[in-house]
Amino acid sequence: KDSGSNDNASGSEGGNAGECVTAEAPPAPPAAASSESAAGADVDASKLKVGLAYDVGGRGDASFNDAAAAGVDRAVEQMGVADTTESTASATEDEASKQQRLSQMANEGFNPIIAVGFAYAEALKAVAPKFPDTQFAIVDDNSVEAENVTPLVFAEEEGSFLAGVAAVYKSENCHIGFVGGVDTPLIHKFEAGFLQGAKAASDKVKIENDYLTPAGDISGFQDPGKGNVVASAQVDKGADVLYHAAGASGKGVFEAAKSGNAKAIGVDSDQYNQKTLASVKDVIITSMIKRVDVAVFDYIAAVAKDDVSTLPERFNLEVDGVGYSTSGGMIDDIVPQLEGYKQQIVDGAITVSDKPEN
Amino acid sequence: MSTTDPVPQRGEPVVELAGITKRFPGVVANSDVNLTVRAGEVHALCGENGAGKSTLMKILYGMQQPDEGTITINGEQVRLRNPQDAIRAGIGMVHQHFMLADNLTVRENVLLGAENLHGIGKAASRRIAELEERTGLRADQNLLVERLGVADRQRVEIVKVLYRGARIIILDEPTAVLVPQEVDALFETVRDMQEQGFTFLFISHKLDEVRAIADTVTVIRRGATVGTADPKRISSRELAEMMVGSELPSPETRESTVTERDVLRVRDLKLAAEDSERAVLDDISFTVHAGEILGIAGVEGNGQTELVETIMGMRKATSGAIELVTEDGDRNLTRLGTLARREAGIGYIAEDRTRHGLLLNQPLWVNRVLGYQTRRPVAKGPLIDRAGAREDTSRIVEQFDVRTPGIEVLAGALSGGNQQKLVVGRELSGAPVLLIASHPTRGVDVGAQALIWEQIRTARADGLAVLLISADLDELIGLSDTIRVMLRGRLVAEADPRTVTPQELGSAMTGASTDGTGEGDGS
Amino acid sequence: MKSWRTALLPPLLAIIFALLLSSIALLISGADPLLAYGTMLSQLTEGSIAVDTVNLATVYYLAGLAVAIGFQMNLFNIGVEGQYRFAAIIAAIAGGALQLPPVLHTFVIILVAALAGAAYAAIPAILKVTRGVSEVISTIMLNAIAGGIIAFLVNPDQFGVQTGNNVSTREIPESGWVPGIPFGNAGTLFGFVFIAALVGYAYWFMLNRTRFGFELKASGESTTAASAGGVNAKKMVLAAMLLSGAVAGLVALPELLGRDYSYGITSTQQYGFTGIAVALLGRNHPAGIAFGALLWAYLDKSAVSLEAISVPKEIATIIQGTIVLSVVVAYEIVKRADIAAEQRRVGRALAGNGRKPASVRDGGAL
Amino acid sequence: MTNTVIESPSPVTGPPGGEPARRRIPGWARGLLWAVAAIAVLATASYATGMDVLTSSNTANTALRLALPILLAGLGGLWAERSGVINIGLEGMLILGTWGAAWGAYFGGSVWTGLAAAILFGGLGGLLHAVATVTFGVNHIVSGVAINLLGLGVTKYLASLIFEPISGNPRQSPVVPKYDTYSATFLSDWLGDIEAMQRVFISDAAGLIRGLITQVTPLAVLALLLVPVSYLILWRTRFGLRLRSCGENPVAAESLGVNVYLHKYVALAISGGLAGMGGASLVLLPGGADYLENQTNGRGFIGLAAMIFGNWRPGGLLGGAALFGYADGLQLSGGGEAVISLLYGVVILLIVLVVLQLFRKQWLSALLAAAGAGVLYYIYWSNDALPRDLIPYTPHFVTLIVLAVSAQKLRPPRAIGRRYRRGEGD
Ligand SMILES: Nc1ncnc2c1ncn2[C@@H]1O[C@H](COP(=O)(O)OP(=O)(O)OP(=O)(O)O)[C@@H](O)[C@H]1O
Ligand SMILES: Nc1ncnc2c1ncn2[C@@H]1O[C@H](COP(=O)(O)OP(=O)(O)OP(=O)(O)O)[C@@H](O)[C@H]1O
Ligand SMILES: [Mg+2]
Ligand SMILES: [Mg+2]
Repeated sequence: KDSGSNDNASGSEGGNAGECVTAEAPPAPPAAASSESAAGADVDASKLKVGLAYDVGGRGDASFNDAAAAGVDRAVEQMGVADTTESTASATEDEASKQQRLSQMANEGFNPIIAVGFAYAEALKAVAPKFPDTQFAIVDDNSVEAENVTPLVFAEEEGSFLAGVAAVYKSENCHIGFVGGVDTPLIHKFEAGFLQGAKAASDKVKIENDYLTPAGDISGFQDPGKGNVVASAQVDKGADVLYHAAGASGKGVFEAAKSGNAKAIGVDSDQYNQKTLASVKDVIITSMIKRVDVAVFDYIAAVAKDDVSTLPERFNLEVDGVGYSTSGGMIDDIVPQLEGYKQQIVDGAITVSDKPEN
Repeated sequence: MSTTDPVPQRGEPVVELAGITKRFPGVVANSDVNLTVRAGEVHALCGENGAGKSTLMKILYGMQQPDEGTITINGEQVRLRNPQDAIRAGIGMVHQHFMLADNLTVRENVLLGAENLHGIGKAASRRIAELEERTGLRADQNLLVERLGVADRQRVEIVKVLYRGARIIILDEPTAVLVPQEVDALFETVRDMQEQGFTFLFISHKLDEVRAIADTVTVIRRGATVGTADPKRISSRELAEMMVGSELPSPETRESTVTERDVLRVRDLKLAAEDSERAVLDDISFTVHAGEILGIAGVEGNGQTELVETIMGMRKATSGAIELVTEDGDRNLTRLGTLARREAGIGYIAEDRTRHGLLLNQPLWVNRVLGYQTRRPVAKGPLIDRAGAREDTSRIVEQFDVRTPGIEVLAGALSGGNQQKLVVGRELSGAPVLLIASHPTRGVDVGAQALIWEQIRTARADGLAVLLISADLDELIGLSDTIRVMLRGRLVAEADPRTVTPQELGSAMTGASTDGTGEGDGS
Repeated sequence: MKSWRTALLPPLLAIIFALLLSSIALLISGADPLLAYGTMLSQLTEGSIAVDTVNLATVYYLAGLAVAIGFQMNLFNIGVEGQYRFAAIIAAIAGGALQLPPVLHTFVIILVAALAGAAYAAIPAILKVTRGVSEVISTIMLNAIAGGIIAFLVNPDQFGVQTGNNVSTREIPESGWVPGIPFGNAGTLFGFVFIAALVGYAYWFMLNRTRFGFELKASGESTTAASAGGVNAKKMVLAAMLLSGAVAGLVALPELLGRDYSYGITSTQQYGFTGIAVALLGRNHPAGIAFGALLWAYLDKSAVSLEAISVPKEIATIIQGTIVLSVVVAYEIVKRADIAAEQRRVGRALAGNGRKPASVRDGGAL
Repeated sequence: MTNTVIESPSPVTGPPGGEPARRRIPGWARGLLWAVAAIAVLATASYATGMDVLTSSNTANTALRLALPILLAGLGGLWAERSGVINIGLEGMLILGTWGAAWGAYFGGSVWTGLAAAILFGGLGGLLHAVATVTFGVNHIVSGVAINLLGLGVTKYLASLIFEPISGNPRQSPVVPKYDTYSATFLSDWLGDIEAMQRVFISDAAGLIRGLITQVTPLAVLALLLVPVSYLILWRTRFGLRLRSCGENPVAAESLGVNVYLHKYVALAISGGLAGMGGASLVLLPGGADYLENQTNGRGFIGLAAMIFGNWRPGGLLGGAALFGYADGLQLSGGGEAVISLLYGVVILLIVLVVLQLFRKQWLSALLAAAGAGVLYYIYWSNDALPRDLIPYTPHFVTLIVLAVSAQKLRPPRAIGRRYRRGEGD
């Protein structure tokens, strides 16, 4: 029987952390109070009926759908939203079903209606003009140009940049890896930021970079087995910190990291605290957090105040729309460095590209 | 021996069927049939197609349940709910259509369902080898059944029955596909076993065979027993009259209508087996003249099927030429497809009507179109002329006495004889110059047989050339103007139908004689 | 010939049975079946559901026809899925790149789609007739590969355009669209509905009136009998597969030319598989397939409304599965009853004729 | 004129066209031959292109894991189709198996209860197929399609009913126990040494074998054992003989007292159970998912393809599953470069084919193969990476190419897909 895990990748030869790091980290700014959005503190949203249209996966997907749900839940709790409804897309439904979902909510008087996922972009383009008095928001897309549509987009690349930095700092072999779920522009942002961050911290780091499935084949987000194989291969090649943007397939990445004595970085939410990942949480050193919940909450608050123009154009590091988690305490030692890079990005000293080079 | 039951005394009744009635939707297959079979006898059953012989036997074998009536075996009344019951009662059946799984070995086919008797190991092999010896089967037990010829398949069927320790053996039309010598060998085996106390129920349409082997004959007509007779004291003609209430026809041709005009010329035809150099057809040359019926005799599997299919263009000849002479002059068919050959004026009665002749799930009139889909009156340009097809089908039904309630009936719902009449009618409708008739009356009862022969003869008188292949040597001798014998893919001998006997022909077909039937072969 | 009873009774029985079964499932999960069905029914008149149902059914209808053509020839074309997606991307790229006058533009796009579908179907067809590769395996493989080809072609490095986080082909100019019929608030009916109906009619005509259709059916029923009748089985395999592919090529067009105007990574998949179910439900008959497509589309559409009353929408999938199974079982039972009746009829007719024993004189023997 | 009567005339022992029975190599030896040939080709390619990953133990290990669900689904297909029933409902049974595995493992607390529940659930799917096809004579494909739909619908429904309250997610089960892995340490180390020596062929073979004996789960061993076990049962026992006879000629079987319905029912229950096991292998292996909606992702269909690929024989389908798993594992762990070097292997294969066909004087197919080899070699030579969108489909391409190259002499059971009714035979 194999004992718990293999110990061939033991870290003794890697020397102490930081050997990989070649660039000096920018100085950390003085600790600022975390801007946990205070927007809703005294807003009354009791007149609002919020509709939530999920993408495939829906509530409970431990990913962005779930985060959106959390945002609404908090709005109900703190601002007293009157009523909510939700509905989830199925993997094989046609465009008209998405339109139907949105129209149905609008007809039933829900306002605002939040569409979760860029897959709703086309549907929203068709539906929004028909309901000029209803406010819509769409997560992860800013291509819909309509008066009553508010885009809620994120600077995933900025958060991923910090993940790249953390990976370099925590890598013993100076070799890290990225596993993308599906080869789409959205995931490219994660990849691009991660790569740029890693290279900013070290000019000798080796980076493995793989996708599970090409664009259009969403099984890449649902196949932990494949994630495991790809991540194991990366570990075998020497990578010892893996960052994934692969939805449910990420579980396989964590397991590969665990059995290969490597570390991993989660995505979207604080995966260290996720129930379904309890068995592998000790390898999750941090997660790149995308605050869909904050964005949704802020959006509802803004609608309640009847002024959506106050919302940021992009939820980025500056507004804490993206960030990183420290649960588990495994990156406590490098928080100053990360804060330093963060400040540089916020200040504009570093611009993070949302497209991978080449 | 495998059976430990007391062997009933010779002459005692072993099977008594009393008042058996079996109804199928719309048909009464058996009505109040009574039959007594005595130990050690060969009891023949005769009757027209669809008279209910097979049904009766299936009832005895437990495959069908009678609606009324009782079955008594060895003096004990039994209920046979399934073949297993019948096997236990010592009954075995060789079916009209082989009940063999082609993709299994001889051994597996024999063992199937009887694994408990001798296990599936060495003991079983020994027992099978013993039975193979007794029945004259000389095939390796591990050979796939699909590699066997018909005679050997028949033997496998008998081995199967014996292996189960049957003492009462039903043979349903076992001789339909055998040549006389094979029939003789089969009868030899039957007689041997009869000596040892086996009882046989024997079904055949060939009345002389019945007279040759049977001790008793029971005639069934339209599901009911007509009577029982001693075949030694009754002539074939009388027997036939019992069966159909009428005279026995014979396939004789008298005045020759052969002309000098060539219709089909086949020269040096050669066909190699798939994936090998071995020739299935070698050096075949012959000519069929207008008004001539050229008969090809041969044991099944010697290349007749391939010859026909090569002439029809369903197989591609390796070398050689096929020419058809029509009113428009010579046409070289060698490179044409099947449809073009049909259009050139060939009619084709395939040997297996259900596989090659008919679409069983289509109405009769759709079947009329098959093979003629480019020609009037069933087609107009790229469209099918449905009215024309229906009309012409009605004509065939009328003219060829196809017994059917209508032309919208599915072809599969007709009895075999009526299906065959439809096929013959269709193939004679396109004003063909050449008719290729493979076993045109196989499994068809005497009445339908006579009709088909008559139609062929009439067409011949009008100048039709016919290439006739048949396993029924009486038919072959009676109809043909010339007979050629085919052996191992070659035409080895020629015989004159006016003088040759079936036995001589049979010898030539098996390669046993090089004399008597004309030029010999070299093998 | 066939009475309305034979044609309509089985599906009705099946639907009732499926509803009963689903009710049990609903009750277990604590939902009220009547409310659920009521909601599904009432949806029909609300918003654009009715029109959407017809629109979606158009897509399913084409997919069903494509599958049915293969079935006629005993070919199991699982590959409609890959063929329609391949054709969709090619047609979308071509349509977006071309500048042509209105009707011609549309026509060219349809032609390209049909050709592309046929071309993709040609691969399994050729593999089958030349190498004997089972079309079941090859089309399963090609379905997957089509996904890769689409990802490759739709990549902005090749022919794609990125809008937001989505990538798709360039939008087809208006001259290439098939205008729909607006019903105001009730939505817009795809103009392609009529083209699909035309295709359905052509399918029926081809199968029942033409020599080609006859040969196809004959070859499908019995390769051996057909080849003895001069029908080349290999040619028919090729023809059936190409034709099936060509119709499959049209599957995505109602949406592409009537609503989306571009094809991308979020475009719907799986229509090909639905087509199999729809074809089977419609028993390969053009009218039957239309019925199956409408039913299927309706169930899909009404499923969306179930969530509003917090009923698990998987119920719709369960209903669909149950219907497929119970429809065929019901057909089977009715068919058996019919065959028995037919046999009785034949038997009576023969008895009426006086099934006299064959006589030699009947045959007019010498 | 003489009347010669011949005692036992049976001049022909086979239909024309049938070859004089060629001497056949036993099945296991042919399998071994194929395996050696495959390793030889891979070793050459690996040596020539310098890509060790082609024959590394890691690749073999991954291949085995990826092949498992396919293998089990394929075996399920084998049992069903040998009894004469087409089973395209494998996908649905696989899905039922995934749900059952998670349910059994979570509530039973052990992987074995999970496996048992998976087999049970898959088996239920198989039985449903039996009721439809055997009892009601429904077209086998229709029933299969329906079962795929029902498998999906029912598991989704059950998951939202039972898993959601625990996992908070209707599409996922809570964490369930996983199988432990075992390694044959001594052997594995020894093979590891050989693998490291980098000797052509020997090291390659060592690498591949080593991958198969390290970190093995009991489920994998069980699945692999089921291949010979299936063979033995189907071809060497009376039950198997009866079952196969139902697929070849049910009427004949019936006439010999075989209960055809019963055998088909049993075969389909086993078929579903095996497919269910395939589902379990997605859920219960370390590194795998727990129950996750849509996780089977068409593997049932691939299993069916593997079975047809293997000509309805256990050894052949093992080959098909292995080929697919290998190509998939290679593409996932080695990426584009590895696939390129696999291309090199295919070129070698094609060249062998060209020589063989020239030898057999099959000019046309030799020419085609040569052209194919040329094209592939050009791709190999002119690229160092293939379009990355196509790489994930390497196993599909490989399967197609191998099928097109190897002459297809498929031999489905004779009565497959046909409706059979008791007492309707002639
Ligand atoms: N399974 C069945 N279902 C319905 N009718 C049947 C069935 N089997 C036989 N019949 C009917 O019973 C009649 C008797 O058939 P049977 O096969 O016993 O005839 P037969 O005497 O053996 O004829 P043949 O000489 O052609 O073999 C047939 O004409 C047919 O109408
Ligand atoms: N399995 C069956 N199901 C329904 N009807 C059958 C079946 N078998 C036979 N029949 C009926 O039997 C009749 C044909 O019987 P059968 O096959 O015995 O004819 P036949 O004259 O004996 O032909 P042949 O001698 O060529 O077998 C048809 O009318 C058909 O309706
Ligand atoms: Mg009969
Ligand atoms: Mg009979």
